[in-house]
Amino acid sequence: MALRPGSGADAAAGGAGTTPSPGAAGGTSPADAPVEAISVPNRLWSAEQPEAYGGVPLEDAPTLFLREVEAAGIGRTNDARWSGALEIIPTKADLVLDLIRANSLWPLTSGLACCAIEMMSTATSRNDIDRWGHFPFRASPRQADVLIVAGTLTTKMAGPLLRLWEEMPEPKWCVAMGDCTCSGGRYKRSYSTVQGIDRILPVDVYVPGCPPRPEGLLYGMMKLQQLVKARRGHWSERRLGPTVPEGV
Amino acid sequence: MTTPTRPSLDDPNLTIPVDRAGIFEPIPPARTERQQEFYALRDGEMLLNLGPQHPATHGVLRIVLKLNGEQVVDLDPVIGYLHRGVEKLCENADYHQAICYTDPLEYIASLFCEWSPVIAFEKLLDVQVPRRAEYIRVLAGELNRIASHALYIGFFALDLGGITPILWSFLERDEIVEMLTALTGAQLLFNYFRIGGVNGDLNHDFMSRLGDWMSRAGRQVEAGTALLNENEILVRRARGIGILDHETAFRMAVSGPNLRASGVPLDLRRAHPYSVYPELDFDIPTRSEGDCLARYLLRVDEIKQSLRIIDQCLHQMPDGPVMARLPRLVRPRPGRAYAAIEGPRGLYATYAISDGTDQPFRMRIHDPSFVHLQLLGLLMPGNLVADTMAINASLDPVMGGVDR
Amino acid sequence: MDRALKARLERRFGDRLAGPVRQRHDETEIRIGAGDVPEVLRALHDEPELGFTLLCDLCGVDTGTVMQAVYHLWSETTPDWLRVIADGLPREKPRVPSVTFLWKGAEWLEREAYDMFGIVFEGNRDLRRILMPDDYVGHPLRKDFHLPDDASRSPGGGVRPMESPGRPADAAETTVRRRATAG
Amino acid sequence: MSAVAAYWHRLTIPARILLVGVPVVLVVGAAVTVGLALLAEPLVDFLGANMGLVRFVVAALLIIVVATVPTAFVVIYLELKVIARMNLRVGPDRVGPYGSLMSVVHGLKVLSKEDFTPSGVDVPVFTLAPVAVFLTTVMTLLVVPFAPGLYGQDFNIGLLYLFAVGGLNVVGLMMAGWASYNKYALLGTLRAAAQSISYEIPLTLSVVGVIILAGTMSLNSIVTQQAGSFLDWNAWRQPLGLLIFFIAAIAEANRTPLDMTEADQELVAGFATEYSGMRFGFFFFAEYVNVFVVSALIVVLFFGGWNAPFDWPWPVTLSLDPGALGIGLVFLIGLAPVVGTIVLGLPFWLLSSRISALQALVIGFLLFNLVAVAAVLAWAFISFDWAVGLAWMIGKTFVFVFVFVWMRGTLPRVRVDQLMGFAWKWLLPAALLNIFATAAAVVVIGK
Repeated sequence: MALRPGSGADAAAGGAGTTPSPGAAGGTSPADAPVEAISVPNRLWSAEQPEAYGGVPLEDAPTLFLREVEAAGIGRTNDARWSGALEIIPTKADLVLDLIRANSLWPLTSGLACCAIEMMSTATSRNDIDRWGHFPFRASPRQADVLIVAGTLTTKMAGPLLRLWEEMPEPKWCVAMGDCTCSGGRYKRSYSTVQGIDRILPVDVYVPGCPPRPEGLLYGMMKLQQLVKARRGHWSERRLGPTVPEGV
Repeated sequence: MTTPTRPSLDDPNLTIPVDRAGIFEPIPPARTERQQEFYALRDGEMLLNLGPQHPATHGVLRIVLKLNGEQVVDLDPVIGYLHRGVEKLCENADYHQAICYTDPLEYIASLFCEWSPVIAFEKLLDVQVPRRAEYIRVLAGELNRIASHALYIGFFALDLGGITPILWSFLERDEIVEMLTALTGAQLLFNYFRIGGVNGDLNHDFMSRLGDWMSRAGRQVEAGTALLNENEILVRRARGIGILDHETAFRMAVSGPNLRASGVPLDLRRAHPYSVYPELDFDIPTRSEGDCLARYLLRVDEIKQSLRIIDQCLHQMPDGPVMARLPRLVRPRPGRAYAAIEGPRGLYATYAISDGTDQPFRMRIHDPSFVHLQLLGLLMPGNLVADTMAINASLDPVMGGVDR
Repeated sequence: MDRALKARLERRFGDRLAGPVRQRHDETEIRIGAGDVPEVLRALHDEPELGFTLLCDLCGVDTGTVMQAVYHLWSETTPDWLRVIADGLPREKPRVPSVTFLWKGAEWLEREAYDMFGIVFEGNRDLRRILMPDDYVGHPLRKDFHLPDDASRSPGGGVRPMESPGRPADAAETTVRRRATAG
Repeated sequence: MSAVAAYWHRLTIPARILLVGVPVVLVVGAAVTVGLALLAEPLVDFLGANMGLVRFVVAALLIIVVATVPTAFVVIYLELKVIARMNLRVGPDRVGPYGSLMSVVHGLKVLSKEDFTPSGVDVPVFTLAPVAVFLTTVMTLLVVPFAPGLYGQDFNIGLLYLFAVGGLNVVGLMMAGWASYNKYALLGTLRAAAQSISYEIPLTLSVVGVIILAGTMSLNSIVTQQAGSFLDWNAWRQPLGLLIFFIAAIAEANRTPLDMTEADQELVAGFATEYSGMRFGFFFFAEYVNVFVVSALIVVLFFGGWNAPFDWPWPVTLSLDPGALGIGLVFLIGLAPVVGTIVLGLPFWLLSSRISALQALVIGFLLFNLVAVAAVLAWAFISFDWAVGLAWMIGKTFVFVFVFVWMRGTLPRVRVDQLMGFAWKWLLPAALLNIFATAAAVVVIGK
C-alpha cells in the first residue's frame, strides 16, 4: 500500500510563536542550575572524614536497635550459639564471614519498573557495580543475596515479590530503590500501589530519587556493605519497617 | 528418609495455603471459554510459568506456557503487575500535573509519553506552539528514539544469549541520557515537554555533548551492530521465527516498527504528520519478511534515519521563544481531543475529554506495547521455549506502557 | 478537518447516526447506537471509499450519566482521525457488541475497558479482568470510584489485606517469614 | 526416648560434639592401636607391593584438596576479568590486588549461605546430586598428566576411563534436575541429558584418530610420543579431529554457545534453579573445574602436553651437591639470611632518611625471602624437568581456558534443536571420516 505524506492539517504543527511567559514556562533560562546540580562531585567517600555522611564513624556508632535487641533477648531463638568461653569463635567467624559477605552481594534480577533501567545501567560499563563484587545478577532467588526492589510495587505484584523474598536464603538484604518503593512516590494516591515496600518487607537501605541515578544506587550498596559489616550475624532479629541502625 | 508427597501443580483443585503469589498460584476457575480451553491439559502437556519475575520477560510480565516437551502449544499472558492507575490519577490532577504522571509509562522512551498528552491538551486549548519548541521536541524525541532502539538491540541479543551487546548499547544509551539530562535536568524521566512548548531552551552543555556524539554516532551504530549482523548463530536463530504478515498485522491493530517490518510503510510521521515532520526529509525503512530478524534490522535502519532527522533539526533550528503564553492553571473549553504520535514502539495516543474545569474529565492513554503483547499468543505456538524469548524480545514490549 | 469525509459519512450512515457529525482540528466524530456498532464499523473497515483499516484505540468513557465505547480509526483516504462513539450505554450493565471479528487485536482493549468500566463486550471470547487481579471488585475508572484524598488513610493503606502480610503498626511482633506462611 | 531427646536439645553444640566424639575417639583409638600393633608388618608389605594403589589414593586426595578448588578460583577470576574487559568494564578491583581475591570471596560466600531443601524435593537425590557432579569432574583429573612423572595414575586405558567418568557427569545433572521438583530444572536436565548423549559420540570418535596414531590409550604415552618440536604435535596430524573434539568439548563443559543446561534467559538457572548455598557452590566449582579439565585434555591430546614447543635444552644437570660443603653448609644456612637481610636492607636505610633501621631490616628480610624463593624456583625450573613440563602444561591449558571465556563473552546461544542437528548431521560424519582417513593414511604411509 502506498501512502502519500498528508498535509500537516494539525493545530499542533508550526505557526508563529508568541513571546514566552517565564511563569508558564516553569522558569528555566538556558544556563540554569540543573546542569551544575548534576555534576556535583561526590566527596563523601574520603575515608579521613567519616562524619561527612552524617554521624560518627560506624565502629563506635551506637547501633541502638541491635544492642537493645541483644540486651532484651527478644528473638533469641535457640539457634545453637556457642556458649561460654567458646563464644569467641563464632564472633570472630562472623567478623570474617561478614567481610566476605559484604564484598560479594549478588543482586536478584528483580526490575519492576523505571528504576530497573537505572539498575541495569548501574551494572553496565559506565558505572560498573562489578567492581564491588555485586555481580553477576542471579536470575534464581535461591542464589541471590540482595533484593533490589527497583520500581513501583503494585498490589498485584506484592505477593510474588514477597515470595521471591521468601525464596532467598539467609543471610539476605533488601534495598528499596526509588521513591515508589520508599514511600509510594508519585503514585502514592493510586488505588493499586503499595505505599512503600517496608509494609511487606524488611528494608535495609533506602535509595530515594525518581529514579535515583546509578551513582545513587552505588552509594546505597556501599551503605549496605557498611551495614553488613556493622551488624554481625543478627539476621533473625529483623522486623518489618525500617531496620537501619542510627549510624548508617 | 521419606520423601514428601508431591502434589501436581496442574491439578485444578490444588490449593496451597499461602498468599496468592504468582508462581504457585492454583489455577483459577475458568471464567471464559478461552480460559477453559487453555487450562484443559491433554496428555503430555504441562504448564510452565514464566515470570512475573523472569530474566527474559522485560519487566513484570507473566506468561503461562502450555508446553509439549519443549514446544509451546499455547500460552496465556497475564499482565497488570505494574498497573499504577495512571489514567485515574490524571483525572484527579490538573493538566500540567497529568504530564508528570504519564511520562514514567514508557521508561525507556519517556519523552513520547509526554508528547502525545501535550499535543492533545494543546488541541483542547487551541494553543499555537512556537516553531523552535517544535524543532526542539523533534530533536529530543529522535534522540530518545535512538536510545530506545539501542536498548532494543541490546536486549534482543541478550535474550538470545549474548551478554556483550547489551553493555555496548547501554554505553550509547547512557551518553544520550546524559545529554538529555543536561537539556532537561532530569534523569531518565525527563519531564520536559510542557503544554505550549518545552521547559527550557537548548543549553551549551547539551549542544556540546550532542556535537561530539553526532560526530561518531554513525560509526558507533555500525560497530555495535556488526557484532550481531555477521553473527551466524544469531541470524540463524532469528530468521524465520515469529513471522507476521501484514494482513494479520492489521487485524491485530499492530503499529510502528513491528508493522513496518511486515512490509507496510505506515509511519505516523508521514501518514498523519503531527509536528514539523513535514518539513524534514527522511525515509521510512520497511522490511518484507516480518520475522524477528526483520524487526531487529528495521530498528537499526531507523536509528540511521533518526540521525538524519537530528542533523536536519540542528541545521534548520529557528530562533524564537520555546513556550507559548499560557496561564499557570489552564481551563480548556469542554471538548474532546485525540492525539497520536509515532513512538519507537508504535502509536502512542492520548484521548482527553475536558469538562471546562482545570482537570481532564477523562484521559485515555493508548500504548503500543499493550497491543503488541497480544502477538505472543499468535506467534509463539509451534516454536520452542528458546524462540519465545526471541519473539518476546523482538516485539519489544515495555511493561510500564502495557500496564499503565 | 475533512469536509468530504463528513459528507461521505452522512451519505453512508445517514439514519444510523445519533447526532450530527462533529469535526474539530483533525478529528471527525460520529455517534451511533450500541446496536449499530458491528455494521457501521464493518462498513468503515471494508468499503474502499472509507477504508478505515487501522484501529488506533478502543476505550470506554464514563460520562457520569451514560457509558460510551469509543473507537479511533485511521484511514489513508482522509487526513483526519475518525472517532466512533457508541453512545448511551446504561451505567448499570452496559453492553456493546465486540469488534474482535474485525480486529482481533481489539480483544485486550475490550478486556481492559471491561476491567476499568465494566462494559460487557458481547462476542469477546476472553472477556475477563486483565489489569486488576481476578478477585478484584469494582471498576476503578468509573466516576463513582473515588480516590481517597490522602492515600495513607485509604482502606488498607492502599494495600489489599490479602497481599499485605502486615501493617507497620502491628508488624513489630512477628517477622516476615511467619506472616507469609500464615497467609 | 523423649527424655533423651530433651536432654540432647538442652545441650550446646560443643557439648553435643564432645558427647558424641569422646566415646568414638576412645573406641577408634584403641582399635587403631591394636590394629597397627597386629597389622603393621603385612600392611607395609602390602602397600609396598602395590605402589600404584597408594599413588592413586594420594593423588586423588591431593587433587581434591589442592588442585581443584584453587584452579576453579583462578578460572573464575579469569572469567570475571576477561569478560569485564570485553564489556568495556573494569571488573572486580576492590577485593585484593586488582580484585584477584574476588573469586575466592564469591566462593566462600556461596559456601557460607543458608542451605535448605525446598518442600517437595526428593531429598536424598537432591542432596547427592552436587556431590556426584563434583566428584565425577574431579576424578577426570586423575589421569591427566601434568608433567613427566606428575600424574595421578597412568592407565593403559586412560582415555576410556576419562570418557567413562566424564560421562557420569550427566547423571549428576539428571539427579539434580529431577529431584528439584521444578519445571525449569526438569527442562534443563533433559536438555543436559540429550546434549551429553549426542556429544559423547563425536567426542569419543574424534580421538580415535589420535589413538590409531599413538597405538595406545595411555595419556602419558600419547604425550611422550609428541615430544620434540611443535611440528610433532597431533594438531598437525589430526586437524579435523582437533576441531571436532574442541566443539564437542564445549558441549561437554556446558559452555556458551552450547550451554543449554543453564541458559539464564530461558531456564532461570537450569538444573541448579533450586540449589542454594554449598550445594550450588559444588555446581559452581564443578563447571569451572570442568573447563580446566577440558582445556587440559585438548592440550594433552593435540598440543603436546607438557612438551615444549621447540627443542628445549633443559633440564641441564647442575652439579650442585650441598653435602660437599660439609660444615660450611651449617654456616651457610645460619648466615645467609642474616647477611642477605642486612645487605638488602642497607640501601633503604642509607638512601632514605624517613626509613628507620628497623623498617629497613624488615624490608630487607622480605626482599631476602623473595630472592630465596625465586632462587629455589629457578633452580627447580632449570634442573628438574617436571617443573619445566608443569609450566608449559599450565601455560598451554590456560590459553584454551581463555578461549572458552572469550567465546562466552562473544557468542550468543544456539537453539537446542540446532545443537542436536549439528551434533548428528555434521560432527558425527566428520568424525567417522576422520577415522577412515587416519586409518587409510596409517595403512598407506605406515607409521
